[in-house]
Amino acid sequence: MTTATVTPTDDRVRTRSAISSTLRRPEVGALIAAVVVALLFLAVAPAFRSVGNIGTILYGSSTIGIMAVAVALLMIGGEFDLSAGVAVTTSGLAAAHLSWYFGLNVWVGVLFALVLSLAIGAFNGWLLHRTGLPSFLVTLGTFFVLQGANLAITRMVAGGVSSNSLNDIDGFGSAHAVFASSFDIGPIGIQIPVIFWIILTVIGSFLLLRTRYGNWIFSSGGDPAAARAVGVPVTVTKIALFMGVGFCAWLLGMHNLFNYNNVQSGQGVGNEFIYIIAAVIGGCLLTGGYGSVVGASVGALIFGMTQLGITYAGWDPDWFKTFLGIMLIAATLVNLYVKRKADAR
Amino acid sequence: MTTATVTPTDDRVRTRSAISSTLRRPEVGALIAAVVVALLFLAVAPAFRSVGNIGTILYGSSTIGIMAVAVALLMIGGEFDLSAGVAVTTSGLAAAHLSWYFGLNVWVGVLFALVLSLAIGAFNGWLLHRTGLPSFLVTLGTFFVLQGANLAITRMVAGGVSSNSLNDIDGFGSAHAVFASSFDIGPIGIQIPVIFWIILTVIGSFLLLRTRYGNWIFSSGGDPAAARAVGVPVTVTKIALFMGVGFCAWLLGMHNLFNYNNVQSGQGVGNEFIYIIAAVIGGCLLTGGYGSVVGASVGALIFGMTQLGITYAGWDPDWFKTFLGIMLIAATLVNLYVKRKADAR
Amino acid sequence: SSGGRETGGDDESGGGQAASTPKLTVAMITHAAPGDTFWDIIRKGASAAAAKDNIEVQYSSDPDAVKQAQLIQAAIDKKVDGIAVTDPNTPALAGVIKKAVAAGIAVTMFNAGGPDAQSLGVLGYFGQDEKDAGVAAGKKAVEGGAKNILCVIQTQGQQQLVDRCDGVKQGAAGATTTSIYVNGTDDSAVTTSIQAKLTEDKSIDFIVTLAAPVALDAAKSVSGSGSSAKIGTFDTNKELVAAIQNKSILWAIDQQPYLQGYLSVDALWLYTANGNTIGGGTNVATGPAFIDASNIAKVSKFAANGTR
Amino acid sequence: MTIETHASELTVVDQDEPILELVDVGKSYGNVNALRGVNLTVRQGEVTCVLGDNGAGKSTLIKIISGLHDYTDGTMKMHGEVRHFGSPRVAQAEGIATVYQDLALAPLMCVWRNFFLANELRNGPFLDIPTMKRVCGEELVKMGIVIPDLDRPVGSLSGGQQQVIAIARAIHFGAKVIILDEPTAALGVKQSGVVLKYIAAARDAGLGVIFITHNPHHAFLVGSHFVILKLGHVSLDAHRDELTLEQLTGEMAGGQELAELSHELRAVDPGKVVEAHTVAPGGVSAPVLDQDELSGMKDV
Amino acid sequence: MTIETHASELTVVDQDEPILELVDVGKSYGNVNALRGVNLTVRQGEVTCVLGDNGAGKSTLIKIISGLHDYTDGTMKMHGEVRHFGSPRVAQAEGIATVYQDLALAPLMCVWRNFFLANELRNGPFLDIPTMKRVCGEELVKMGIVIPDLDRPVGSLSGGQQQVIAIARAIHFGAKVIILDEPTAALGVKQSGVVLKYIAAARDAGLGVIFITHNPHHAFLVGSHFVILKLGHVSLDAHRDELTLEQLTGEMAGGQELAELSHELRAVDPGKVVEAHTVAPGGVSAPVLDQDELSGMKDV
Ligand SMILES: Nc1ncnc2c1ncn2[C@@H]1O[C@H](COP(=O)(O)OP(=O)(O)OP(=O)(O)O)[C@@H](O)[C@H]1O
Ligand SMILES: Nc1ncnc2c1ncn2[C@@H]1O[C@H](COP(=O)(O)OP(=O)(O)OP(=O)(O)O)[C@@H](O)[C@H]1O
Ligand SMILES: [Mg+2]
Ligand SMILES: [Mg+2]
Repeated sequence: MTTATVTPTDDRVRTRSAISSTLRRPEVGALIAAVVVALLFLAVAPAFRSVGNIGTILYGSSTIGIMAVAVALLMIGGEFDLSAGVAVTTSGLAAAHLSWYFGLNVWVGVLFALVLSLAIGAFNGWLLHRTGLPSFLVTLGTFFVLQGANLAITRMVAGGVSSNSLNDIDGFGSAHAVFASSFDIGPIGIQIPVIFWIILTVIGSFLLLRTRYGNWIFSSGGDPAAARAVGVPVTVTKIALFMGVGFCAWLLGMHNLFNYNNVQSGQGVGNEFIYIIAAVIGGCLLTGGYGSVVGASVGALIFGMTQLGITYAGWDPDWFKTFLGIMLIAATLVNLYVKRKADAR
Repeated sequence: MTTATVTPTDDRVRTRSAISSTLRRPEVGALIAAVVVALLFLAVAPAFRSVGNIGTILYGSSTIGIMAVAVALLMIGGEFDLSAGVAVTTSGLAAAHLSWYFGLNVWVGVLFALVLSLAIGAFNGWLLHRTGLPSFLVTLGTFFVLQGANLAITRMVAGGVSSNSLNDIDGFGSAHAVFASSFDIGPIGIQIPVIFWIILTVIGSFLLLRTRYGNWIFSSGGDPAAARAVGVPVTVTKIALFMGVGFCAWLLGMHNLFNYNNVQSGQGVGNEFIYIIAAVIGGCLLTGGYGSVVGASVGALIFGMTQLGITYAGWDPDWFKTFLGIMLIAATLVNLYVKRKADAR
Repeated sequence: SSGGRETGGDDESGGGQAASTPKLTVAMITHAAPGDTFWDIIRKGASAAAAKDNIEVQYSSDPDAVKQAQLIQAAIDKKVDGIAVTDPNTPALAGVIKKAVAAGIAVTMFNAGGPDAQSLGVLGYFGQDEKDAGVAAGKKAVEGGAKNILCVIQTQGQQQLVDRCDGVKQGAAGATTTSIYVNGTDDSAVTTSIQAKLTEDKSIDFIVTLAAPVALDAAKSVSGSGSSAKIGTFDTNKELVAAIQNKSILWAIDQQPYLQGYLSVDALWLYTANGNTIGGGTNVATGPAFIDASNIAKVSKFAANGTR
Repeated sequence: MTIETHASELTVVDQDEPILELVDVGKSYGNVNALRGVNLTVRQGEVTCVLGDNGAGKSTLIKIISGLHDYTDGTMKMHGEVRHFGSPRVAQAEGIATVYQDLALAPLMCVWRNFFLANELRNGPFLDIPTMKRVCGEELVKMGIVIPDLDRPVGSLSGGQQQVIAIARAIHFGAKVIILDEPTAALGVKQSGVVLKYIAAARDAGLGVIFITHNPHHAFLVGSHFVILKLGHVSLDAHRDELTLEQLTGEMAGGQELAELSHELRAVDPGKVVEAHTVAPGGVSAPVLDQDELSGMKDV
Repeated sequence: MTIETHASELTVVDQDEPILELVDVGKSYGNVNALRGVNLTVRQGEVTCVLGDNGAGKSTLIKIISGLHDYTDGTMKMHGEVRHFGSPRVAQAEGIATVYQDLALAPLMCVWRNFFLANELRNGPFLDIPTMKRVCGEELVKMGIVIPDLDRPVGSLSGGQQQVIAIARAIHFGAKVIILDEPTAALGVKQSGVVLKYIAAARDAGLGVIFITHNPHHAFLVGSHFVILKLGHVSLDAHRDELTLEQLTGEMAGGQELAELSHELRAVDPGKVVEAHTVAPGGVSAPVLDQDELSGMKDV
């Protein structure tokens, strides 16, 4: 036998061009969709073109995006968190009530809220593991429980349905600076949550793609039985993901508390779906095992842009939701289309 | 070799007792959970004990149950419908607007609404098939689109946010009799949706367990790729399931229209989750391929009982949602516990 | 620290002895979404009356008319002594309200449904007419020089809110009025949406919001967008009173929710204990009245208690 | 009771006309060209064996024939007519029944429901459950396995039991062409024998059979034609008259070394006792591959 | 770069003490008693072959050893100590690596991520991706398959390719005991040979190997001990010195008929031409089973 005919690789596989490999990444489709949406609004909404409004759009997107990062990681890990929306409110209320009721430095309340938020996340994960119920049900239970507790405890502690103002309590100034300050970059006013959002996206993305833990997340969502069988600590991974959602809920809760000075106990209901929508537009699979953190952040941006863009464009507000629905489906289809085209090259 | 030692069956398998086979059925656990919930409220809520109130409880449950039947079938078939809640409103509005605006016999409106509801269902299924997107996204799109359309069209046609009253339009009497009448059985006042609910449960259950189509539903949800590979028309099956949801939305929409004389354009938002919750409490898997129609109906009963029971018991309304969440998780755990115990026998 | 709860001092017992009449059970059923400050003030009024009258108030609410009807039915089933109910959608709720009246339960209405109260046979109605309030707001805005008014609706498809904005439009003769919808359960969404609208239409010089927390968010949007629009709002709460004091919000329409809650319960007691009807069965208007810089000092004292 | 069948007429086709003919068929999945220029003829009354290395494209080939994937090049003719089956359902209506390697059963559904999936027996509009259970039980017994409780979900059966159900189903409903993708891979000796006998029986009943396997012995026991795929190409297409078992084995990648392997392994004293060790990752040294093996491998 | 290993010390154990010992182990799934009174000893430096009919309980047995299921009766001892592994992670920490029959890989994850799952190589806190890709590619080449694009999701690979990845992984990270559940079922001739050589290599490196297969030839090539399961019982437990290949084959259900089968099928003229037919459901008549076969079957 001669070695002249030896081909070291399977010649049936064409190497992909760099561009088509790039296009196949789950976040790239979302990015292109974001560009399409932006172009559309640039064309139809004069106000959208003004550079100064970028700050508003980024801020609106960041309050979705901060949570979308954690929710996307959780979804890639194969679970949902329906309590994510009210958990933000719970966190804000906890900090406000503790500081106000006992007259403690607000940082004590902030820390307490962090512990509580992480504990709620851990509880969700633990209950999931213990009962074997789907996370839809478990976190739905938490959702209802927190919603009730937010209201009832606020009425008990603050005597109304919103937390009392913390302006004149020690530490308010520094907490406000940390969680709710803003600064200008040229003509663009940047609020601090935008920075949180970007940092979280970078960290989350690194975590997912460049650490061992990211591998565990993918496998826990993609095939938990197989993952467990090869020795991945699936339960621990999932509990940590729920705690990640708790952490982000705390961050956003603190922003809301210090930016708006108080928190209303009925807030946040329904936002959990917006986070999930952002993650899904960004390419995360509902069934787990696939997705991207950057994609979810871009999804949040698409959602934020669309929501504000419709207002900027001055379209009939009665049809607002209809426009929103069509734009979201269209953005997702662009994402899908890019991926399919890239796959076929 | 002698045939004396021949054992025709694998002796490792103990035949299950009739009782343990019964307990393994997905609806039985839900039934036991329903009994537990009922006993609890019988113990704590005096008003719950009065026979006359059974009518109220059944009625409250039926408005969930009618939809839960169709939603459960859809979930067993592996899909979601987030537009189910607003679709009810859309159906009612369509009938009301058409009859009122053109002064047509209400039955024309009723028929139009039926066609529209089925068309929305078919559209959902078709879009799912064409785009390959998950049903969560597709029906979320429909949800937003319908929500916007409900409001905008109502404001255009009726000039307000609710449909105009149909009392004095031809055919109102007969339509009211069909969709919104009530009668007494002894001390219990039965509203007609309760009858619809029972009939739908029986038909749905037969369809699922005793017809070819039921087999296709199970397989389309359990493993769509395998189902398609052996020749099950998966797409057709799913479109039909979406149309089934459309049909039930129409039925409930007509009841709402004729019982409450008008329909508010913002109604129904959020109810889609109650239907899903009922199906899940009743033992349907969110991932599809497993569940029971009777179970979903019992789930609706549990939800209805809990909701009214908390009111009957006069518990602190601030904690309402918390009680609800705990009861739902508890009911699901009872269901799961029964199934596990039965499986282990 | 200087802030926080004021320890010691008065508990909100209100003082006074409860009435010696037999204990009554009253169901209060509203169309509120849970956790709204406005409805909380109503509940406070109701509890104050209840404490005075030896009444147990069982509160429940659902914004969906179909479900509110079921709650009313449940109250009838429970054979309560009295029902205080809001009626945001008469065609839907008329049947069950009449049923309550027919069952011999004393029924009062408040906050919504005024025009239909008498035809339903209830003992009385306490509230403002939403449209009238809107008209008054519109007029007041134009008086202040408004040319282009933005009306912010925080929940889609609610007739009461639409009535208010329609009223504003009607009252604001000579000015244009547009409306937008915002997601009332999310402060940042409210803020950014209003801000976007202000940049889209730079000529907006007045914002009417339909709830106090939305007004506070609108104030943030105004400063964020560099607009000079002024703000007027429906309803008040503690923070709003402070905002009027520091002039970031111009005025608030006060429909006196505390009074609505108080009277609707107290009227039930008066009727049961003594056969009285307040206003002789005709509607009692609790508003609209304006709170602005001129009279804010009076109100702020009570607002701190959460009752204004 | 009605027994539904998609192809109820007994047709007698001219023996020389192949029922199915693939000409220069190619298929690519994105950047992978799984098949290139494949020619294949399936005749009724014959067993066509498809053999080949892992990843050679065997499953891809049969997925095209059974309508699961469409081909991207060439033509597929059935009864001389060019066809693109849009779905497996269409292919089945044409009389093609397939046992897939990986797609088989809905794991949460019980045994008899899976068996009759898409071919349900009915009594009026309703399922004829007693008959279905009986027939299903009988067919499984004929295949050599007894599953006492046909209401168990198939997901709880062993891998081989599941495979047998899939095979029994295809054979029971089989119409003109039966395709089996590695049917005996997960089966025990006895069940494998039964399946081979069934293949022969199907052939004798006049069906066209496509049988995919890695086992040249199995193939040679029942095959009429042999096709070997290599990297998506047909590297051998021969009638059994033109070939011996030894030649067939030799043609398969690694076939030559099979005999040597036995010697080599047997040479290592199987009774020998080695010192027990715990080995770190990568600690098991790769077997020494000789030059032949290496070059053979690089072809892959 | 740190290579993490769960059992890094090289231990030399007294040869006579078995590393793993199962005494009267039983396991029931609800109403199915999958295993009853099973005794099994695994020694390092030996290959223990587990054979048996479909559904005999082989996979159940190894799932118990690898910590996936707990046993319900009897005792399992490791190094003489009674153990209940709570999870596969615990079992792996003890040095047990397993290739499962059905649970293997996360289909949406790419090849190298699957290969290193739960054994990731790191560079500080971050994954050492270049090294992982290189090692993964090398290990696969050693197993005889070349996958040019290691970033492809494993779900898009052929059944055999996936199987090879799972095997390569277990062997690469293998510690004290390697368990392989029908590893060669989906493999081609060449890959099967490679796997058998690896098994021999692992044994020679001093590992304990449990090898499950339906192929007595494969088993006899590498096995030191043979255990045959029948309906959840151990029906044969013998050292290879006590047994010949023929005896082993004979002990397996259906083994006796294997030879006859060849004759029987060969007797049917394979070149014969039958008339083409379309056959209605149930139309393929079951092969005639002789008395022996029938009674054998009823034992199942
Ligand atoms: N869905 C898919 N997407 C991309 N590539 C695929 C897909 N399915 C198969 N392939 C590739 O096509 C080639 C042929 O695969 P196929 O499954 O047909 O092989 P096979 O001959 O059946 O192998 P085996 O004997 O292992 O089952 C392989 O290289 C495989 O990786
Ligand atoms: N999760 C489960 N629930 C119920 N029964 C099960 C479950 N898993 C396996 N069984 C049953 O236990 C018995 C043994 O199954 P097992 O998978 O161990 O067989 P096996 O020897 O590996 O067969 P094969 O050679 O076909 O893989 C079978 O009868 C099977 O139906
Ligand atoms: Mg294959
Ligand atoms: Mg097995």
